[in-house]
Order: sequence, then structure tokens, then C-alpha cells
Amino acid sequence: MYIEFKGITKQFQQRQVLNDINFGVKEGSITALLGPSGSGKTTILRILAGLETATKGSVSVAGQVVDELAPQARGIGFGFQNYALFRYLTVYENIAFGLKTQHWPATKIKQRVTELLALTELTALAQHYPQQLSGGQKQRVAFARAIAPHPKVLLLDEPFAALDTQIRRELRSWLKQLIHRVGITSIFVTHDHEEAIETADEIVVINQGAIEQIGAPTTIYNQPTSLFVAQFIGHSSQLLSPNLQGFKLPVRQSFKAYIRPEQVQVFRQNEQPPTTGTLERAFVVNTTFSGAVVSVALKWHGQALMANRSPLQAPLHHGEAVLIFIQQALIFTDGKSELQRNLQPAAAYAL
Amino acid sequence: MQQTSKRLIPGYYFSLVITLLGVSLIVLLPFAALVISGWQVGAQQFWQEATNSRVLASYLVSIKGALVAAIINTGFGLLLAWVLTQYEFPGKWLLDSLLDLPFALPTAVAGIALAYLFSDQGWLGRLVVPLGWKISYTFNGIVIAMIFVTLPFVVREIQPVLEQLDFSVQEAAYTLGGGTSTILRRLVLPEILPALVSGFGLVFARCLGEYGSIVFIAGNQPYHTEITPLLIMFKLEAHDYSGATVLALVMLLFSFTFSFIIHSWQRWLLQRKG
Amino acid sequence: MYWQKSKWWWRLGIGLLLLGAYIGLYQLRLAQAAPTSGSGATVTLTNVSYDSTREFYQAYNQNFQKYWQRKSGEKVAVAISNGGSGKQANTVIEGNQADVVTLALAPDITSIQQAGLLKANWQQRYPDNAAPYTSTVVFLVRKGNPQQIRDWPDLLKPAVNIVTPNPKTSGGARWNYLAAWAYASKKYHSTEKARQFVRKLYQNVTVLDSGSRDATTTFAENGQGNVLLTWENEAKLVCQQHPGEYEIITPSISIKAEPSVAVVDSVVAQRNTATVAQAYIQHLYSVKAQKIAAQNFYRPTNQKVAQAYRKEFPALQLVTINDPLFGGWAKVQKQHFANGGIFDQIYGGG
Amino acid sequence: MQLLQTKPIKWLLLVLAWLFIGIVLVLPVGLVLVQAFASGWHTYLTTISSLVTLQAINLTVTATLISIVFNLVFGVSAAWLIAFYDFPGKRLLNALIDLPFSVSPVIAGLIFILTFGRGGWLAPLFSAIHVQIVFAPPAIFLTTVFVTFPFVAREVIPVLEAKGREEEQTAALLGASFSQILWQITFPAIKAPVAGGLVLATARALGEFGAVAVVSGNIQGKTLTLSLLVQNLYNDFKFNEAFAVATILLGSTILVVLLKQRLLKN
Repeated sequence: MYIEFKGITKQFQQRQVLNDINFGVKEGSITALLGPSGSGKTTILRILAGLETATKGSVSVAGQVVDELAPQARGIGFGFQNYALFRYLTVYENIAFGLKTQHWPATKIKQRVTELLALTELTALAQHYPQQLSGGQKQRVAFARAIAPHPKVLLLDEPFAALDTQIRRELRSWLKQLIHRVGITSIFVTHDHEEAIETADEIVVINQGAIEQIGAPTTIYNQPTSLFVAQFIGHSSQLLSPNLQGFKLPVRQSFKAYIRPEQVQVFRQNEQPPTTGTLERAFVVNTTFSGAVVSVALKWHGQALMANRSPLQAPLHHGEAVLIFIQQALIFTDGKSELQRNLQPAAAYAL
Repeated sequence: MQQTSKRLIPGYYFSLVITLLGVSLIVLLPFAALVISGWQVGAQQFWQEATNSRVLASYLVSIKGALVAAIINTGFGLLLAWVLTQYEFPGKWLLDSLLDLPFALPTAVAGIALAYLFSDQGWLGRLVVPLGWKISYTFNGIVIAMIFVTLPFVVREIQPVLEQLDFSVQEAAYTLGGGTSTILRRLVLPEILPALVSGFGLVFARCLGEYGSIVFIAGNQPYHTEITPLLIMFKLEAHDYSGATVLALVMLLFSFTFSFIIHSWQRWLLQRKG
Repeated sequence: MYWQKSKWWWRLGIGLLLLGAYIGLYQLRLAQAAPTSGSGATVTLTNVSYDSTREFYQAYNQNFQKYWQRKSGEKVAVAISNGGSGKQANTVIEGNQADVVTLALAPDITSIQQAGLLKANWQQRYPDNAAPYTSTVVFLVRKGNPQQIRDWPDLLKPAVNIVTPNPKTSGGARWNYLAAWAYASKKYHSTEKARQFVRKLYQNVTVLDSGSRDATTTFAENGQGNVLLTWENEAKLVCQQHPGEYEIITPSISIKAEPSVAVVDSVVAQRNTATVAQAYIQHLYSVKAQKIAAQNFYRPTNQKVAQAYRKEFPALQLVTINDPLFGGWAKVQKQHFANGGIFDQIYGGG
Repeated sequence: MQLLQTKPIKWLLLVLAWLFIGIVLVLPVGLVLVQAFASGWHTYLTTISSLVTLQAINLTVTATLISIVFNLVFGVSAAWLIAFYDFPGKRLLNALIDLPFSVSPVIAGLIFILTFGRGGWLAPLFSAIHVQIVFAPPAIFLTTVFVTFPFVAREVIPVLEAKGREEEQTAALLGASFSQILWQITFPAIKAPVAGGLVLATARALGEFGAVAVVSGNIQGKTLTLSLLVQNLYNDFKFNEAFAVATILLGSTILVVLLKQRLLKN
């Protein structure tokens, strides 16, 4: 592992901010620290950067323990949430700043800054001041400035929080591509699971100062190992001991089932269900059209269940009795989770 | 988590040393000298010095003058701030600039000019003599000097608040049938009250300590027109250092208590406003 | 940022020009102030004096500069400080580096002596109790004397508003107080009656300024009160400044005010200025200096000069501080001006 | 509300405002000018170019320059300390910086007499090295520094706190030194409040009277500032001369006010 956290614990005024954090980050990968605000995820980032000290534990980068190193000496590029661009320096000077402080020769500085300006498509804005830039442009300047001195690690604190939804989407994929192209090991902090899933190679879910789960985005999304992760990541309906047909349910034991809306198929009475399995009866409570999908609120055996349906299909009416087919559910028993697929033959399903 | 962060930005010890050195040499050391020499006076003598009849009279003159000046300046400060923020008129820039003069004008200059202006033969003093009024060398003179030196305080406190006042609320209230006085009382006053209070406090505190301008225009007559700072000066000139120290400590104590009360009141008002 | 570049240069140019003009003027004035010829460094003397001597010492300093240069070849510049006598004494005690002190009354110099800055025999070192010029206390009234004030008892009339400095803070004002006391004692031969007389007098005081100069300003410039109780020289100065506006009333009995002078031994020893400082004081007794004093309304102690100026200074009965009635400063200070003394008793109650 | 916007009310309030300002502000200032020239140009020019006046200008300007330099260095470093670091006693430090604002000038003078005067704490130290503090120029400098103490710090601290520390932290992470951060990152952001604070400090230093009056020995040419000279001339019955010297102070005051207005606009 390129970066390794070993037993990081942090106490502040009797409060346990972090409790025995252990994980590693592969070289050249993008890792997301995902968790609600106050979970301690930013503190992990700041401890790695040297902005704060851990009460216990140790961090190493590229096999070297950095605990005693000054923040400046750790070879880390850090991007603050609000970018913290130097507002009285131009874009060019911002990017060149870290190179000048390290006494690079002038020609080298020029070469590197020009290269980064081209990489981040900021060449035309080189002589602009930060307040003349849009949010996305600022983010790109901050990125260029952080990686300019060839740091070993790039740390970003909520890199997209200050952006509009549209720009956020574009920037995520752009950043992901760029980081992979540059090949720099990166960690970023976010509270938005979509952001983490779309951008990261690996996600570390943190809650109340402890790690809940580590894994690839698909694993985290599909196979949460804790109730917290199941609830925190993505939308899902939570049902109490439902009688699910086609699943191996615990016997004489209460359990919880988490069902994502895209795993629930809804059919009108007159529609031909493309399956031979047993269909459940449910009632439509409400429908909301949100562009790509129609999200359907259902009542099934007295419990609330959400489903998605294609807007191309015939609209549903309130109170209408419909048939549903549940493809996949996450069953929690005694703190253990198990992802189950419906054992009945499923239909080719396109939404 | 800001509290536990390491001192990443360089210059901590540098700025710490300069700041502590400055504060210690210029503020702490002299004040320690004041407190210690006050301590050496002894409780009994302290009480006597602090409460003899002439001293008590000077407290009264100072507080009365400061109170009157603060009330007048709060009223006119409100008027000036209103005029400056709500109306457009020629010479507005001049009026706004003139208001800064007392901040910067040396108190001695203000003092002699006012004493001259309001004396019985002065441009203005002459006008009020037939009415049987005297301004210079009476209590009125003290108030005039206090008004002059603290003129900008209230205006500068209220001005920004009035500028940001949301008049759509008032217009809504007006369309709903609230009269002008109701709107002023129920909607405008609560908004500007915290600023008004802090302005009043600033004026009052500054008036209590003012010396330079008042000494020229007050008659400096014990029991009638002698303010506490002047009495401190007298005691200093008479080489009565312990007496001067006692008065200084009493004044300091009073102004700290006063500013504490004003601060708490203002905080309470702001909290209530939300 | 705040100014355009080209404007910057203009401003800088104008600023430098002004600065240059200022420095030039300053050098010019310095050169003018220095005594004309001769070589060698300039000795500076600091004379800490009281309020009413500004005009006198300005004239005397010029005379002394010439005299000293003629006599010793040395250039001397005298810096003067004026203020209430007691306050001035305090600044010297607190470390104001005065080579000579020329104050309004002996006790102020005695307090400097008690602080260890000069020798105890200072009053014997120069003639006339180290008082080279004297004065007395008179009344200054507005033209035509509307209140018909002729002598001390007229000051007790209810309609009279007196302006006079506070004897507690102003040394000069102690003479004023003592003059009233002297009159009442000589007239009624009773301490109790004198006390009542003076009490009534101070009840008529409307403005009690801290210094004698403040009192004069209050009366003459700001038009307060009907009568200013002040020194003769101060009253004459006002008449000179405002010809035809005021009249001086000389009472039948008054006090002989003796402003004292001394060399501050410890300062001159440290600054190495003893010779010139002593000459500065000694020269005050010269005929020339005595004439300057007379021209500045102080009564000369030199008999010949006094004779020449006798028209200027009306004769009256003058009581001295060493009169049995007072018994010297030490006694007077304790009896009248100490905290809780007679003055506090008669004025303290308001 | 409409009532307050009607013409008659508006004019009434305007007239009231101007009348008040006219009586308490314009007339006194006008009087200074009129009286300064009452005995003619010649007296005016002789007065303001006399050696005593020039020496007073010298002393006043020196005291002001010392205060400005002190204020700049102290104000910026105090703001740096308070805005960029967390440490125990921060609130106390803040209160101590503000203290000189709430103190009467006379008390400001008194405390320096108590500290450096003959009976004072530090008297033995300074008399041993033959340095005169009170009733000499050093005391004038000290009191001027004292009364102008908080100006720059007060203006800069809120601006720096509002700005946040991230820029400086980023610069530090990029390996920047103290002076690089100060000059390239922080100083450009606090130029305006620093200038504003300095303007206020200048005004106060030029005109301080009460505190200086306590510690000055009133020695012409040595410890007489412009304000004290005005008072001395006034006490000397030289009223027109006093007002003439006052015009120098008035002129600098107007300059300061204009400068402040200009800074606010930018």
C-alpha cells in the first residue's frame, strides 16, 4: 500500500474524534472518504496532511513514516473546500507559487506552468485573477496549483461542494480522468455518495470516527456490510420482516430488508409481466416524474416501498392495484448482511 | 476541529513575541503600576479619597454631562443618519465628510474654538446672553464640548444598519394599514436599537474620559463645573499622586462596568432580534 | 492601487518640495535664533518658570545671551517652560531637567529642595531672599469700575463676582489669598474675623481656575466676573494688551509677593552647567535686568531702579510673609493650605 | 413611511440636521480660520514659521511617525497572531489591545508618570543610565503610542478573520516562508484596513492633548507639541497666534478626513 493509516486515534477534549482507523491506499488510485458531516473524515485528511496530529497511531507514505515530518515536507498537495486561491495573484502566479517557493529555475517553472495550464484548459485565463473565474475554473486552478510541484499525494477536501449540480457532474468525470492521466495517488473527502461512487476507485465509509466499510464503489453500493452503509448510500426502502417470495429468509427471527427502487419492477394489471415467477400485489400511493425515471411510492403489506418505472410506460394512478417483482434485496439479521437475488427466474428487464 | 490544528502558518513565535512585547510595555506595565500604586494607598485612605465631597461632586458633573450629551447626540445622531441614508440632497457628501471632523480634530483646537464661540462675547454666546443663558464656563459648556467630540459616534453606528434596512417590510406593513408611527416603533426601532445602544455607550464612555476640549470651556469650578479627569489633573499638578491614582482607578472601574452592561444589553437585543 | 501611477509622481514631487521648504525654513530659523558670532558649542539652559513670567524672561534671555557671550565667549540658548508654579515644581521633582527654577513662591522651590535636588541654603545664596523682583496683589476691574470697587471690603458685596485662581493648585494664588488675609487681620486684629472675611470673599468667587493665567483668560478674554484678583504685573499686562478696557485698583493693604529663583544643583552638576546657571541668576540683579523686570511690570528690588520707576508702582502698605502675622512660609503652608487647613475649612464646604 | 418621504418633512429634517452641524461643527471650524487671520497675514505667517512652531511641528511629526511605525508593526503582528492561530488567552489579549481606547487621556498620562516618574517602578533603571523619560520627548512618544495603540490592530483583525486562514495554510503547505506569505498573500488583502487604521492613528497622534499635557514639561522647543503650543499661546493671550497654529492642525485634520473618505471609496 502506498499510503497506510495504522491505528489512528484522535481525542479532543474528552471526545473521541477518531477511533482506531486502519486502511491503505493503492498507488495511483483515487480514494473517497465518505461520511456524514462530523464523522471525522476531514480529520483523517488533515492528519495525513500534517495539519493536525493524531493522539495515537501512525501514517506512512511510500513506505516512509511521516508522523514527525512538517506538513511542508510530506510531499502533499492539499485542496481546501473553498479552493483558497491566492486572490491577489493571477492564475499563472497561483500555479507557479509552489514552484517558486521550492526555488525551481525560472525556465522550468514556465515550462511546468504552461504544461499545467494546457492540461487544465486554463491557458486563455492565465492572466486572470481568481475573482474573475467561475467555480469550475477555480477548482481547476486549485488542482493545477496542488499538483504543480509533483507531490506524492493529492488531498482534496469536499472538492465539489461549492459548485452547481451541472458543473459538479462534468467536473467529476474530468477530474477522475485527469488524476488517472497524471497518475497521482489521491484522496478526497465527500459527504455525497453519488460523488464518491462516480469518482473514486475505492471508497472508505466513515461514521462516528470509525470505518464502516471499505471497498470498490459497486461493492459499497450493492453489498453494504452495515445498516449504516445501507442507509447512507443510495436510496432504499427499509422493510421489517417482509414475506419476500423467492428469498431465503431467516426463520422465526425478525430481520430487516433493504430494497433499492431500481430493483423493484412495477406492472399494471393489464400488462404482461415478463416473468413466470410470483408477483406481489401492492397499491400506488404516489408517483413523481423526475426526468429519467418515474419514482413510485407503493404500499405493500402495510409497509412503504419505493420503485422506479420508465416514463415510457403507461402512467399509474393513485390507489391503483399493481403487481411488483423484487429482483434483489439486502437481508440483515443480527448485524450480518446478506445480498440475495430473487431465486425465481427473472425477466430481461430494461428501464 | 479548527481548535486542535497545528500552527502550520509560519510566524507564530515571531508575531507572538512582538505582540506580547507591545502589549506588555505599552499597556500591561503602566497599568500594573497604576494598580499597584492604588493598592499601596490602603483601603481606608482609598475610600476617603474616592468619596470626599469634591470628588463626589466631580463624578456627578461628569456623569450628568455625559448623560445629557449622550442623549442629545443619540437624538441628533439618529436624525443625521436618517437624513444621510434616506434622502438625496445637494451637499450630502459634504455633510458626510464634516461628520468625520471631530474624530480627527485635536481636542485642544476644538476646546479653544468652542470656548471662544460660546463665550459671552462670542459669535453664538452673544446671541443667547439676552435670554439669560451662559454656555462657556458653565455646565452647558461641558455638554457642548462633549457633544462636539462625540458627534460622529452614534451616526456611524446607525448609518450602516439603516442602509441595510429592508423597506419592503415597511411597505408591506404600510399597505396593511400600519401608520407611520406604528411602523417606526414596531419595525424600524427594533432593527436599529442595538446600534443605538452601542452608539450611546460609546458616546457616554468617551464623554466621561474627555479632557482636552472640556478644560478650555468649563469654568473648572470645584463642585459645579469640575469634571473628574480635570480633578485628576489637579491632583497630579499638586503632586497628590495617590489621590490621582485613586480617582483613575475609580474611573476605570466605572467605565469597565458600564461597557460590560452596555455589551450585555446589546447582545441581549441582538439575540432577541435573532 | 489608490492612485494612478502618473498622479503618484506629482504627489511625491509636491510632498518632497514641501518637505524641502520646511527643512530650509527650519534651518533658517535655527540660524537666526543662534547668537550671531563667536565660535564654540552652544550651551543650553532650561529655565522652568511659572505662568506670569513669559514676557519678562523672553526679554531677559536675549539680554543674558548677549551678556554671557561678551563675558565668557560662550553661546547660550535658554529654553523656557511656563505653567502653574506648583505643577512646574513637580515636573522638576519628577525629573524635568531644569538648570534654574524661577517660581512664584518659595515653598515650591523648597519642595524641590526636599526632594534632594538642591541645597537647603538656597534662599540665602542670593540677595533679598533669592527674590530678584517682587509684585503685589491688586484688583483688575472693567472700565469705569461699575461695581465701585475701591478696597478689600468692596469685594464682599453680593453683586460682585470674583475671578481668581485656586490657591491649592496655583502658587501665585496663595499670595492672593494671603493678601486678603493680611488686610483682614490688620483691619480687625482677629483671626476669627479674618477667617470670616476671607470666607465671604471666596464665596463671591465664580470661577476658580487652576492657574493664574487661566484666571486672567477667563476674566479678560472670556468676560467672566466683575473683578480679577491677581498680581500687579499680570493686571498691568492685561491693560497693555487691551488698552482702555480695564482699570487697576490698588488696595490700601496688600502683600509683598516674592517670586523665588534658584539654581538646581543636582541638574547643573550632571549637565556641567553650574557656572552659566549661577550667572543667569546673578545677572537678574543687575541694573539692566532690573530695568527689564520693571518694564515687564515687576517691582525691582534694586533701589535705584525702583526709584526710577516709582510712578509705575503706587505705594501701599505691603505685608511680607515673614511678618509676625504669618511667621514665614513653613507656618503658613501648614496653617492655611495643608489638607484640612484654613482654606479647606472656608472653601471646602462650598 | 410615506409621511417621512414627503417634501415638508424631508426639508424640516434636513434643515434641522444642517443647523445642528452648522452650530456644533461648522462655526467652530470657521472661527478658527477667521481668528487665525484676524491680525492679518503677516502675523499669521510669522507665527507659523517661527522657530517655536517649527520645533513643535518637528516633535509632533516625530511622535506621529513613531506611532505609525509602531502601529504598523504591532497592529499587523497582533492581527496575524489573533487571526491565524488558536492559543489560550486569546480573548484576554483582545481585551488588552482594546484597553487604551477606554481610558481617559489624563489617566493615560498618569500611568506613564507612575511608571517612569521619579517614584516610579522603572525610575532607578532609567536614572542609572541617565535617560530622562517623563517631561522629556520619550514620554511624549510613549503616550502617543499608547493612545493610538489599537488603531491598526482593530481595523485589520476583523478583515483577516473574515478572510480565513486557508490561503495562508495552502501557501505554507506549498513550502512558502513567512515573508513570502506576508507580502504575497496576506498583505495585499489587508492593505486597505492597514491604511485606514494608520490614517486614524495619524489623526489621533497629531492632535493628542490630554495625555501629552500630563507628561510634557512644557519646555519650548523641547517638549511642546502643536496641541500644547496652541494651549500655551492661548494662555499667553496670543489668541490669534494660537488659532494660527491651530490652522496647521486643522489643515492636517481635513487632509486626514479626505484621505479616509478616499480609502472608503476604494
